[in-house]
Amino acid sequence: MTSSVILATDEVSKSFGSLKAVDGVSIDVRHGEVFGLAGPNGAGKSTLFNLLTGLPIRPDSGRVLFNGVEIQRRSPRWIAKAGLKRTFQTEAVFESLTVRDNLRVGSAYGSPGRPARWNNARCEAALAAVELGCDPDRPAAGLSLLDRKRLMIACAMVSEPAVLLLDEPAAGLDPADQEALIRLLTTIHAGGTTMVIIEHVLSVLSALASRMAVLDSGRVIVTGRPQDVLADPRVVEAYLGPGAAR
Amino acid sequence: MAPSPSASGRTRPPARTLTALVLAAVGALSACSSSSSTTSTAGAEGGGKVLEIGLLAPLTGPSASDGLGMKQGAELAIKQINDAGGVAGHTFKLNTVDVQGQSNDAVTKGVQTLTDNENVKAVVTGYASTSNFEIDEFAAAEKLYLIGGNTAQTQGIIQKNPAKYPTVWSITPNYDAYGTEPVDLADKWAAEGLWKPRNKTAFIVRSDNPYSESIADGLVKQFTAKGWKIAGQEKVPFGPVNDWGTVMAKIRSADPDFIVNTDYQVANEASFMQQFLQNPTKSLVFLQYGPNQPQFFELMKKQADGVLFNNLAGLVPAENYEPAMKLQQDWKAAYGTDAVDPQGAVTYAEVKLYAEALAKVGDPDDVAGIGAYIGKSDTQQATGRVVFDQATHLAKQGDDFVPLQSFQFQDQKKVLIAPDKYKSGTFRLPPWMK
Amino acid sequence: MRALTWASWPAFAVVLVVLPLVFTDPAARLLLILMAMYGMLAMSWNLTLGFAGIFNFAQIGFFGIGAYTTGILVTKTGVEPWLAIPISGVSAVLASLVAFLPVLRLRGIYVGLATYVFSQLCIYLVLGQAGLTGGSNGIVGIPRLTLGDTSLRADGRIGYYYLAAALLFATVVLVRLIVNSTLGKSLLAIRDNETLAVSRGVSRVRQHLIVFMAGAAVAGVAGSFNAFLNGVVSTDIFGFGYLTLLLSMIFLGGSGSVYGPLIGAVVVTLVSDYLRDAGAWRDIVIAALILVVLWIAPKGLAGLSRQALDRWGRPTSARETS
Amino acid sequence: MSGISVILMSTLVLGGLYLLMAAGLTLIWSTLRVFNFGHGALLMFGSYLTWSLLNQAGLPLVVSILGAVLAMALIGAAYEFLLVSPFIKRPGGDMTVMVATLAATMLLQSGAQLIWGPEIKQLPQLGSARIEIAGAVAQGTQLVTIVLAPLLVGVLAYVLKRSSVGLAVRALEQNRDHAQLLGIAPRRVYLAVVMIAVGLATVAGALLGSMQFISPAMGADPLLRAFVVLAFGGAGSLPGTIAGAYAIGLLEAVTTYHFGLSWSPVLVFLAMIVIMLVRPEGLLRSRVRAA
Amino acid sequence: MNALLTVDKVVAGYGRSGVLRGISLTVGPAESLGLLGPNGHGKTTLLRCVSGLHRPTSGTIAFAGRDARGDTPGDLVRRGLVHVPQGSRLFPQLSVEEALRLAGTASGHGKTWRDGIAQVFDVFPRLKERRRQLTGTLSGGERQMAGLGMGLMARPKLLILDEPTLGLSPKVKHELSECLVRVRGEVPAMILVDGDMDLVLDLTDRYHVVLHGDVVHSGDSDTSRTRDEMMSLFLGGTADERN
Repeated sequence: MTSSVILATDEVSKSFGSLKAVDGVSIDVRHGEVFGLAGPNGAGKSTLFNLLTGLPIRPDSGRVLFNGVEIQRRSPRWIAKAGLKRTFQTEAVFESLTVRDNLRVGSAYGSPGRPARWNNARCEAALAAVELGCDPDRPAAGLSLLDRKRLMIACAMVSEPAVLLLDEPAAGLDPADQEALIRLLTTIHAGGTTMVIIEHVLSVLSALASRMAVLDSGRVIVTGRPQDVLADPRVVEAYLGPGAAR
Repeated sequence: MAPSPSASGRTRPPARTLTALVLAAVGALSACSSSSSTTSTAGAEGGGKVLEIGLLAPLTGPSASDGLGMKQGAELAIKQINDAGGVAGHTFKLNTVDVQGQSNDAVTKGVQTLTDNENVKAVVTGYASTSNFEIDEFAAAEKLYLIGGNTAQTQGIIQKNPAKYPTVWSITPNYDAYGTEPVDLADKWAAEGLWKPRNKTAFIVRSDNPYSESIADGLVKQFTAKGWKIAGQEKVPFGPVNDWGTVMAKIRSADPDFIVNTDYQVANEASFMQQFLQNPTKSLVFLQYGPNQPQFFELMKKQADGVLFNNLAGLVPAENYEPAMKLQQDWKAAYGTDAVDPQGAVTYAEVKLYAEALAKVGDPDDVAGIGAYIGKSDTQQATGRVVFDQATHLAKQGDDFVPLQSFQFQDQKKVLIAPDKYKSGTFRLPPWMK
Repeated sequence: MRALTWASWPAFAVVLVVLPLVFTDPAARLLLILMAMYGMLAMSWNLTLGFAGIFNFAQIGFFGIGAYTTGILVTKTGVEPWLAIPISGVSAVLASLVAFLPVLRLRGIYVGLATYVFSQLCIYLVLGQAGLTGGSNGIVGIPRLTLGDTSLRADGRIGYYYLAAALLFATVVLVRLIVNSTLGKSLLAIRDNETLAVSRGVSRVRQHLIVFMAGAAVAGVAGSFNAFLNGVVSTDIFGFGYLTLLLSMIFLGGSGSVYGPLIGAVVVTLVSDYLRDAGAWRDIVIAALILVVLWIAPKGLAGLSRQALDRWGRPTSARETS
Repeated sequence: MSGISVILMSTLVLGGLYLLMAAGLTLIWSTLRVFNFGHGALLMFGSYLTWSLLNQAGLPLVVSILGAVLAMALIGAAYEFLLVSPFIKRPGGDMTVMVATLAATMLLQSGAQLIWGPEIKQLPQLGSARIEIAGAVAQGTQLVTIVLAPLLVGVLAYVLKRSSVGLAVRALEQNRDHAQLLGIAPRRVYLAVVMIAVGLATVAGALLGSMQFISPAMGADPLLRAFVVLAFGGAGSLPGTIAGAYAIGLLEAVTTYHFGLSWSPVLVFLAMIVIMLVRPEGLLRSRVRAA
Repeated sequence: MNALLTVDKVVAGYGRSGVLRGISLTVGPAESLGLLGPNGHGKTTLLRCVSGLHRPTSGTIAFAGRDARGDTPGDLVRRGLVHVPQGSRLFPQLSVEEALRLAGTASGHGKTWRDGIAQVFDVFPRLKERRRQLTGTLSGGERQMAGLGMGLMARPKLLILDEPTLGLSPKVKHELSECLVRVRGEVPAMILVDGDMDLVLDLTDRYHVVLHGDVVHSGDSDTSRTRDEMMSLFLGGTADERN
């Protein structure tokens, strides 16, 4: 059981002044699964991602284990190279680079060990994997929102990460685009990539995740299968206020 | 080298930028070369009548007022020559290059500009760089170069092999006298009872440049030789010195009989004096060169009284010396003041000297002939009688050649107090010592 | 189009070879040499300033250190002059390691302050070590480069021209190589979004150090060239004059493009030569030129020419579809 | 004994001058996020204007200085309007603004040379008061500087602390978006800040032009020192700037006295680099903030 | 009806990503409107457009009968539209009293800011205790109070509150919601955005649910159906299915 855990946190905490953003959080993510992280605004989800990748902050206490190795003191670059890749809530791409060069940077610096030789075929494969059908030599700045998200994911995937951390991938997308994204993530997951997904909208998680944790005020309040978590009155209270669970 | 082959779709920018670049370069260069060719037609064909005389002068920067003087002197001489119908069928035109703060860079650019220009037959200057490195450049380019300042450097360069520099002559003499005269005069005044030294101590301020350093070294040697004590020395960086406060503090604690500041820049010397006068010691103050410039007096006015200074190259202000009196009149007519700029006197003399040589030799392209003629000449210029020393190419120094003139400001006037041959007044105790 | 690119390098080389044969006047040759030297400097500086977005003001320092290295080597040690050129590049690279220290910890304009002060410190150190550097006197009498028995100065400095042209060509190749490499892409990536770049495994410090050193090497070689060309070195080489001159070249030409600084170098050199006798007006014209370009064409002359060529070359551009 | 008093006097004069420069730079930096490389040139121009009003328009000295401060404040407004605001919002605008202010330096310096010529000028002493403490003398302009600089900046700091305008400036420094939502118009505040900063630089220029000389390049040195002050005191905090200015003045006076004028700048700059490396936020900043 | 605020078909975004897709809504002169919906769907952008911090790409916004599109935030504040933004960074180096005074003078109530502060202290007695403290050193709840107090200082006709309880612990949240009730009593009209649905429904007359940059659902704040809809929105599936 423990052997299949690829990424785990052990009582990780982080405070900003008087605010306990992450407060003794322990989760474990198993090989090959999609793990969901949910919770209302300000619950500490993105802060937890930052702590996992060391960017730009480190935990005040607690441990982060990746493949059984403590990484909470490692540099962000080391963590990235080790195979823990993340995306950001805002659809971040390198705007002054072309689509191709975005992927090239992701491949050249993100791969563990020596990067595989960069060529057209790899670029095309990466674009195909995220169903991004645009001209690879157009600047990334001009892409639509969904295509930027695709590119961001492709850019993380091109280095073949062991775990992909996705921070609110569906934010800002209309329902049709959201559907497309969920389909895409399902395909990527089917390829064997472990994923951790932050999502505010629980319905997206229930379509993707095998297990999930709900955070509120920096603490994990529930962990389990999505359908169980959604039924939990504490989750309803966390989302809709104290009166909602009545 | 080509961009990576995979980058098939975006190969345009380099090609286009390159085209644009080449177009721009060719267009612009053709414009520039046509402009330079227009100047060359003016002189090159059939011994055309207008010759250019190059002038290296610091027109901007801290020595700008010297530069202005150099320009005025050369312009006055050229105007007089042209008005008199020119020399050997040629008239002159001045081609001035700004050497800014005398930086090697600016001087180099100026030298390149002048040596590249065929029409420039001779180059004059008061001083250009601080090391006179440009002498080698002009010698290599076989251009006539008449120089004034930094004679220690000129001597150092030329005396190794005078034959290599047939076209370079300095109308200013050796500066050795700068390093001895103030000491000798002080002793003389003490002997005459005009002044009573308390303990025969001197404080010397020098600036980090060859001119100031060599004079300061000479003074230290002379003071020591004459039984004085050096109470202290202070070196300041070359360039603007704004706050003399700490130097003053050291001077006050040394309380010397005689203070010499060899930083020749007029602004530095004026601020030195102003700050000294805030809380003066009972010392004579000698300032190297700077007070010769009219600007020193403009800035200081009454505060200048009592300051001692000297000059090896300026106009000899003696009523009985005709070339100097004539220049003074002409200067007043041209520029409205009879305070002839010392650097102006130098460039004026240089242009006149060249004109005289050209008149004798005839062909402006016979640079070697003109150089040789100048080297053997013996003329009365406004700065004194100019005869060249063949070992150093410097003008000879002495009361009968180019005299070292010592001055003191008295009652808001510049009074010549030595040598006796020309002097118009005698040394007085400065007001702060009374 | 691809063929054109392939052809553009030989074409560039041919133009460089032919230019001095067209312009035989020594004054025009000197201008060509200066354009090439400033082009080198501006292009290499733009690697850090434009592409990497580092407020690097130490480039002038590297230029000066290269010049002083050459001056000291050839006048004090008798090193073979040609050898002094690469050594000067190396010494500038070593200096760049020191100047890089502030980049480790500081960001943005603070880097600018610290690196500017680095250049100023160079002046004071040179003045302080007068025995070695000649102090405010500078180093004079640097022997000229010769090839066999022929001085590079001969025949209107044609030797210096070809040396400058070769160095410029090499610089253009180097800059293009860097800009098109993954290193170049990663620099843009860091400039666009440092957090994202780091999360993709890019090390800011490492990439910036590489480009810093590459720029310094070119500047050091340019400094060495300058020392041989002029035969003198003095502290003005670290001064404000060069700083503003080169910055105006970079921003007039366009800091966002590879060739912009080269265009800027050509234009500013020509303008300042044309206004040589205009005294203070020269700086006024150049400054006004910079401001006008900054106002109307933020991407500089290179951006302008690209726009013009785009309009002219591809009237119905289908580049932006969304 | 006189060494100490001379150093102290020097510290007060130098510190006062740097303070007038650095306070303006700090204000501009903390509100507009711009390092104004043209500040030295503005000082120089203000100094020349004072000279012109005094010698060419024949006004009394104090009136000339006030007139120059007003005129320079207007030039400062144009400066903000033409050189800062067009660029500041562009991506990478901080570098563009910096280049624009460098170009402005070229313009002002060459302009001054054209208008007033290359020859140096000087303003008369401000008053003839004189004090002597243990062999160190301060008189005229020096004395005025010792008193006026901390007074002006102190008044400025007090105004920033107490007045509504000052509150607006500080609010804009701390949270631009929220400040706008309170009804503060940033452009107007920026304009006011630049005008005040240029006014202070003009006062510094008048003092400098009286203690030393007026020349086109006179601003370069004070600007460099002001940068060091910012690094020392932490850009963006006025109390830090005050402390930093006198600290640099002291450092300079001490090193000049003991190591000479040639080595003093080296030591000052080295100190600055070391401080920037060790405490990028400024040596004095956190302590002053905590107080 | 004479609406105080009219937002009509507003489209807006940052760079190339569209956030608002033609959203329309109105607020009456004495009305309180709640906005609900998950993060990243355009609520904050809408508020920034309304208060003039962000320029919409198209559509119209009118406040108090006048087109507000060209107005700066300052113009709007002086006309009575006051936006208390999300987050509680405030002005860390200003004291509570300074911040309140600033809010009064900057909004054009320079003469009467003292009275304003007295009123704010009535609403938030806690702020009176902390008047000399720098806002940067306040606790999260106190900082929110200071932000609300600054909003009140501008004497709003319409007060816009963006996530006032974000990141607060339940206890503090409870305390703040009592303050918000008092705030509601001080202002004629209000727009409230908050993650706590109960709070929003308690304090508002009507609500809109904003999804994907548009209003997808509206209703009166007292119907119990709201909860079911919100649950299905956030949690996926309806409450019935779960029971």
